[in-house]
Amino acid sequence: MLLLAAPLLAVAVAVAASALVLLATGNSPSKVFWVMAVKGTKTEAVVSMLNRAGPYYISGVAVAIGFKMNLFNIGVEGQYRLAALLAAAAGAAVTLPAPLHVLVILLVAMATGALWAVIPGLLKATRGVSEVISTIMLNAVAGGVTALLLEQYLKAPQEQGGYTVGTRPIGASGRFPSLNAAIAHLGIHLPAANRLQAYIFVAVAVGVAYHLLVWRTRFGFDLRASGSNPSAAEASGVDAKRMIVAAMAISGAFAGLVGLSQVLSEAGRYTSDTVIGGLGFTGIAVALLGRNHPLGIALGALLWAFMDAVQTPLANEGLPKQITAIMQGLIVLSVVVAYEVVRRTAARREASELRRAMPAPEVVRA
Amino acid sequence: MLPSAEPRAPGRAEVPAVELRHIVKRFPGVVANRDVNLAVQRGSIHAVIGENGAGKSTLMKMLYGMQRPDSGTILVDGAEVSFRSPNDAIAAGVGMVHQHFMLADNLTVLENVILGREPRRFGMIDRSAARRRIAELGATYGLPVAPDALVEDLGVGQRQRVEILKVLYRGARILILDEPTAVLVPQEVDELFANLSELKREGITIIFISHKLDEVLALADDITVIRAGTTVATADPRTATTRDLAELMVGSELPTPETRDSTVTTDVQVRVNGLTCRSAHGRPLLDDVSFTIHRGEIVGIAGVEGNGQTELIEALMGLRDPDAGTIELGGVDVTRWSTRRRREAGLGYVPEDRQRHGLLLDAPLWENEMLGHQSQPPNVKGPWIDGGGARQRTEEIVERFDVRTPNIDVTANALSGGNQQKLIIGRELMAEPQAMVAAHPTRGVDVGAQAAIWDQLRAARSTGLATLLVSADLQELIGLSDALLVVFEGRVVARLDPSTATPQQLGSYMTRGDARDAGPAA
Amino acid sequence: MTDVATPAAGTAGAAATPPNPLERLRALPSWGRWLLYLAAGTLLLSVAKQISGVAPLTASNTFRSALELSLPIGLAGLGGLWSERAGVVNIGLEGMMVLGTWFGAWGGIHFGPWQGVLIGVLGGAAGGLLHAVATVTFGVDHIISGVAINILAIGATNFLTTIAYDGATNSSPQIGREIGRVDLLPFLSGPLRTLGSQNRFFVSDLARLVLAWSTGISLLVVVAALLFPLTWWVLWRTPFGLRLRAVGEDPEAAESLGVRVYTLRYVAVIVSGALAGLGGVTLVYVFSGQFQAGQTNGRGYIGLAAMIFGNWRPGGLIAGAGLFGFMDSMQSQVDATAHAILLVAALLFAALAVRSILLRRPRSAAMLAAVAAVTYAWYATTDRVPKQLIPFFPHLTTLLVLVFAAQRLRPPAADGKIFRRER
Amino acid sequence: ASKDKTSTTSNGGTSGGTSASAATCQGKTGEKDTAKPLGSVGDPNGSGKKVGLVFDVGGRGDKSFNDSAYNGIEAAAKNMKVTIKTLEPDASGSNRAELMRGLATGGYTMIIGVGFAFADDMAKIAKDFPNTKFAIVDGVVKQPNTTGLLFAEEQGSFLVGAAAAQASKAKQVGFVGGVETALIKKFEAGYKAGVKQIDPNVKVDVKYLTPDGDFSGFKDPAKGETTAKGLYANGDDVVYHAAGLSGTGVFRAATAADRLAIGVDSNQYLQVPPAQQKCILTSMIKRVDVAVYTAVKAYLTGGLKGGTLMFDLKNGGIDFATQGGQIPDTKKLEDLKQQIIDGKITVPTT
Ligand SMILES: Nc1ncnc2c1ncn2[C@@H]1O[C@H](COP(=O)(O)OP(=O)(O)OP(=O)(O)O)[C@@H](O)[C@H]1O
Ligand SMILES: Nc1ncnc2c1ncn2[C@@H]1O[C@H](COP(=O)(O)OP(=O)(O)OP(=O)(O)O)[C@@H](O)[C@H]1O
Ligand SMILES: [Mg+2]
Ligand SMILES: [Mg+2]
Repeated sequence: MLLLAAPLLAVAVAVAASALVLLATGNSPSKVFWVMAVKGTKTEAVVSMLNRAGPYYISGVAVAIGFKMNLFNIGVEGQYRLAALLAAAAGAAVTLPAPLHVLVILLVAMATGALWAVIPGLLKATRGVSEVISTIMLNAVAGGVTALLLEQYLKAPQEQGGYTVGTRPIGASGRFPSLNAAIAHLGIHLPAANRLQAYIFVAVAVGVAYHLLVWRTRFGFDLRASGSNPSAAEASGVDAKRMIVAAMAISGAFAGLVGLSQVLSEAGRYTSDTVIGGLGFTGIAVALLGRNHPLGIALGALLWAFMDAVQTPLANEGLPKQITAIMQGLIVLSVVVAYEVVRRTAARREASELRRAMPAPEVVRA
Repeated sequence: MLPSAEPRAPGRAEVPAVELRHIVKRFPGVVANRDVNLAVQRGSIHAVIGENGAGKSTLMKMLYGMQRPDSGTILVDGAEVSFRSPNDAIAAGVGMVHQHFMLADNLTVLENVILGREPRRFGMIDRSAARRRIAELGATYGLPVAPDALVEDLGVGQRQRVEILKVLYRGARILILDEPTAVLVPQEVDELFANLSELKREGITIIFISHKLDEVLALADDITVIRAGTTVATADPRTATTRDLAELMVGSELPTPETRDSTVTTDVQVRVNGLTCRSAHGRPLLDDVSFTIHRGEIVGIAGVEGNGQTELIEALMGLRDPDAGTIELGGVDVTRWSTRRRREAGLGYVPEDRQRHGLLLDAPLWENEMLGHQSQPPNVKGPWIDGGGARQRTEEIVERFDVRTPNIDVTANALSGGNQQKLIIGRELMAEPQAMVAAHPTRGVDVGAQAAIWDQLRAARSTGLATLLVSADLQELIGLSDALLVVFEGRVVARLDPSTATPQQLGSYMTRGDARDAGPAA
Repeated sequence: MTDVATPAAGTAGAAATPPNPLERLRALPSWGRWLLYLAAGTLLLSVAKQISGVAPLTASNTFRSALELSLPIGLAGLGGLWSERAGVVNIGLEGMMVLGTWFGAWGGIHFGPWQGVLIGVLGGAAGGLLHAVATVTFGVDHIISGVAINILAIGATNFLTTIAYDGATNSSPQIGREIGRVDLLPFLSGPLRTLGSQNRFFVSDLARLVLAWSTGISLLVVVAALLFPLTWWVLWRTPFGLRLRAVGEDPEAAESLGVRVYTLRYVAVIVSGALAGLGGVTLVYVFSGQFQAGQTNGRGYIGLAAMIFGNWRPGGLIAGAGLFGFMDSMQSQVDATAHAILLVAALLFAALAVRSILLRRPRSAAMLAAVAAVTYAWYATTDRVPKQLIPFFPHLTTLLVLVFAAQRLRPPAADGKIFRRER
Repeated sequence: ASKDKTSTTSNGGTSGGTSASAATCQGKTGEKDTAKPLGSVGDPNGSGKKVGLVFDVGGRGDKSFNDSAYNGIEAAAKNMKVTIKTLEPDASGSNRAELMRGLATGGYTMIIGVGFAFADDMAKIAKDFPNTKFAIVDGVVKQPNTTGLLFAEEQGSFLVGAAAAQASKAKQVGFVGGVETALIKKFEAGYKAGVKQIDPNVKVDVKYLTPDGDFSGFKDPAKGETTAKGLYANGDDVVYHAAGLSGTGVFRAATAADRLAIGVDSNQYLQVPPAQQKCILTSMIKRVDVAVYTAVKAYLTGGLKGGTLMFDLKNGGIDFATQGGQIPDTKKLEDLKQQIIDGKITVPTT
């Protein structure tokens, strides 16, 4: 119960704090929150939220895998950009039956992400280079490599007067359909213009894979052990160096999937606008919000996506949409503070339980 | 600095240096101290004893201002004090050497000593003044240190010295020593005791906590026994025996690690041949070490810490690549095997630092049970973890090895040190290893738990386990081992028969690599 | 870079092996050593210029830009150094820097340049304070708090922009008034200029370096640059610094000696924010003259990387930030110059290889020599580099130096660990 | 001239040092805006029709692209009595489609997207809302209800290139592009051609701040300044920037080096602090306001029928600024302008 109360309380605190900010700046908090609550739960906003949550979730999982063994993969950013480009190019280059085509694209993305992430893994394992530095540096380099590849080898011939540089479009068999038709069977009819993307299933699959891998396999045990106590893990037979490389590879493989949502759904190709930047950093926040737990990350991703999605209705109403970014920051902080309070309470409880299980010594009175 | 010229009155009429009255301290869910009363005479050495978790350290931390009592009064030199921080205690002349070293590894000895009381010159640290003061103190009390050495490069004995210097530097007249001898070898203990006697002569009051009852009897002027958070008795060291003390502490008899009958067989289980490890600079850490362990045999390794024991353990466990030599396990050369493979081949491991190398403190007990055995049944099925199997095994361990815990889902850091150790011993023995490396299996464990662990090691031995026992406790080594090796500077300098070896003889080999004062080696 | 490279020898191994020339360097006072490295770096550039004939390699402008580009990164890194030396990981540097840019510009527009600097620094310090409250008082994971601060800072400054500057959503107006400039070596500048305009090997280059760093230099740059030695002095020479570092190494031990761990961490993290804020302020005052969203462009993270590169020491940090800034300055030049970077890099790796040989690290030396050779071959066989890659030369060089110059990173022992006072 | 150049480079081109062989800042300062207001008396009455506009990332206050679009739609609201709404996407531009969709469902019958980044999204949404008219600045969308508002940036760039070549004494000029997109390359191509037109011996140094995909190049003044400094130190005495907000750095570098710079999109002479005005040679003016205004007007008169509308020198959508009086030979430029309008000169786009 306390575990549920904590995030709720945290959101309430964040709302209160942002209300103060709004008041102080001459805005009406009630209006802003009314729009968030009413417009933010309308179909369009919910569809937008769900479409956004997928990539956030995958990015969160990619970061969380690193965190599980105290590796800080700031490099998701570069990994997904490069992966999205190569996967989109590969998808455009081949024509295969539908499920296979999609699978090939996803696999290319995962392989690319994994390979790019293995670089900092190897540098850390063999040369002791901090992955914080190397992933920051490689993010920048990935941008250059992506631009180079696109410009030199992968770009589609340009339309007259068009300035958008992108890969050639992926054939229909390689794309994800919108879910509107499917959920119409459930009685929910979305306007044609609001397409619910099927990519959310990839996110679900990633979540399931993450859970099974980390909590149900030997590998996952080794991973968590290395994160919890590296020297004990090593003494238990975990090869620390291989673990670093493996963890980075898996993190990168998931990261590779982050950027494909738009590519495989709406756009059907890679352009620098379809694959937006910053998802890697969002992933860090989302993973931290969700405490690296598969469901927690999902909640974090949805919350984050909600805050992003309500920017549109807020803007439409002429209200300060920037407040959502402030709220996001506040939520991250207040959620962890709330968790901390819960943690302390739980620890206290555990200690007293432990004490009760011990034989009680007699009280000596002077 | 002190009115040391004034002789200590033989009677006990004068005001005690420290008096604790009706001290109560609760932690969430735990009453660490309940109604503690203690009086320490000026210029005396006062021992405080009690089993693990009795509340000794907590009491001392309150006297040192690190924690505040819930109720009760503290008097120093007859005046009531209320310490809000160690600063206040230091100002009142109280100093404390903690149970666990309180030294910053990456700072120098000098920096550690002066921290918080830095001599200044033009706003800067006056290093030469500090150096002078440290040299002066070292000379006065026989505690020489190298002020510019990094603490991480020091051995435990030297660190202990730095800790005491820290306290003296602050001008302490009341010195608290919380288990100062736990990590020292006999020679170092002797040295320390000589220093303490010197301090006492200078008029300094010493409060001394130890689990080693012989020491207590040898050193203390007064003894107070704490049980379950309260003072239950005082004892006179001139008349009491270790047996009496143990009974006062735990209400039972003092155990001994006496080996009963030999179970040594002729099958060689472990064979180490010419094992050599060098440091990054080519200095030998292990130098041509060879020995065998038979099934049913315990081979003890004696040595001052830092003479190659750690490297030997690491090499055996596959945590360190030897530069030369071979290791055989059950007749198979495993020198190039990974740790995991050795573990799977039946090599058990009780690490010297249980929290650092043996446990996942924030994981539940049943996951800790898996650690080191996470690739073997009952913990796994194929690539998948078998939670049910692991939990069942954990329940068995808790049952058989008397691990005191409410359930197996609490995290490991909820257990007391002794219970953590029992869990580790349990998980290693339950896996039915062929051979085991046991490093300091009873370090920091109270007498009751110590006896239990000894029993279990002996029981495993009788079923054929080959054990390498590394310990700083000579009593334990002599009592448990079937054969004893002494290491010095990475070499095996003596092979002794524990039934004839004496602690003095061992100590002599350990400190000098030969046995000039000791009798002939076995 | 010495600190990165300081061999593990010195203690035990030194006696066993005969001393090498590099050991003798350690006898020098640290400022002397650093001047020597600076001269060596300049020499390397002189050689590269001599071979390639690319004048901008040692042009005044290159040195000046290198200084100015390193500064924001270095200040962010210095902020990281303060915080992490006290045991608090600060990934929020980027956000604190953003706060510095916004408040620096705002203060500059409304009150005047130096007031603007102060307000910007206070803005950064406020970010630091928030980080301190979260991590020290509430025991929040340092990374979470830092990430939250980065998000908050960007959101808050965007919001403030719309409020403060009617209609604009992303940038402020120009500040208008600038910070004064000074000549640090007024009497030497004449002769230096003469020397610099001649074409003597090394000497002229050195003259231009001194000139670029001493004439017509913004007072803000001078003040900011002085903070590096000041930090070193405070943290390594004063009782306060010893306590602060002790808190980062072992807070329990420090606490047990009456050192106020919480207070010191607060001070350190607030100073950290202030320094990162100053980094943002320099971006505003030295470069754009206004606030612009996204202007920091990841420099806070680069600063953090430079600090790690420098092994949590001011000297090493300067080396890291300087290397990055210099390469950044080089990549901004015309393509011929950018191509000559390859030669500079090759020489740099060759120099590091020689160092490794002297330190008797044959593997390292062989690898460095190989990298030097490959880089040189690249230089010799091409006359331009792919232009998409040029902007990433600083990143690649930083990475390669870390990979091939064997290092022994030593973060403060309690860095990132949450400390809770016993009570 | 080439001898002068070598001497400049060999002494390292001390920044701030003046060299007799390079153009320096000699402009006048403090001139007022001379642009004439949008619209004319004959403009139709929109009688409250709803027109929505979505800015490019960066939004209002950029004193360039977006502000110009805003001026256009604001003038349309004033002169033609349409109801307007302007929106701005989030920092990553991830909600462009949502904003347009919101306008379409909110009864806005004409929607303008500012920037080519809208192209892919607009193609989809135009299909979803066939009865709404769309217009995209700098882009082409193949839908019957979508009109592309294109500019002949190469023509304006050609003219400022010619001005640069005239002003350059060192016979060496520079170009700083913000992000290496196809659009900015068009600026580069026109500029180079203009330079060559005046003097084929003038060298053009080209630098981009970031590669395509990394849009930070449009908002990193520090990079802009360092890069421009590099160009000036290399001996270039005129630098043309097409780098958005990073251009402020270019102007600062020009002032510090006492050399000339060319602005972009709007008349940047009017935007820089007075101290920098004397270093603004000219600006390549791209009248996004005109394009937006014209599109609204066409919409009201039923003239918005898909395809593209081209804005160029001929219809005043593209121009160059003369404030500050620095252009050595304005007559020559007017002459070239006329030749382009007459089709006698065709400016390359790549
Ligand atoms: N900070 C704390 N929070 C909660 N419980 C504590 C804390 N410190 C000590 N305790 C509990 O108080 C009791 C007394 O602990 P203390 O450390 O004083 O024992 P001790 O007599 O020194 O034992 P040992 O011989 O093992 O050192 C134990 O149950 C311990 O778990
Ligand atoms: N080198 C020293 N040796 C002995 N006593 C010292 C030494 N340096 C300081 N003291 C004494 O210790 C006391 C406190 O010293 P100091 O002023 O350095 O600490 P503080 O002010 O309490 O700590 P802080 O600066 O953290 O507030 C003073 O009585 C001072 O005389
Ligand atoms: Mg204790
Ligand atoms: Mg003081």
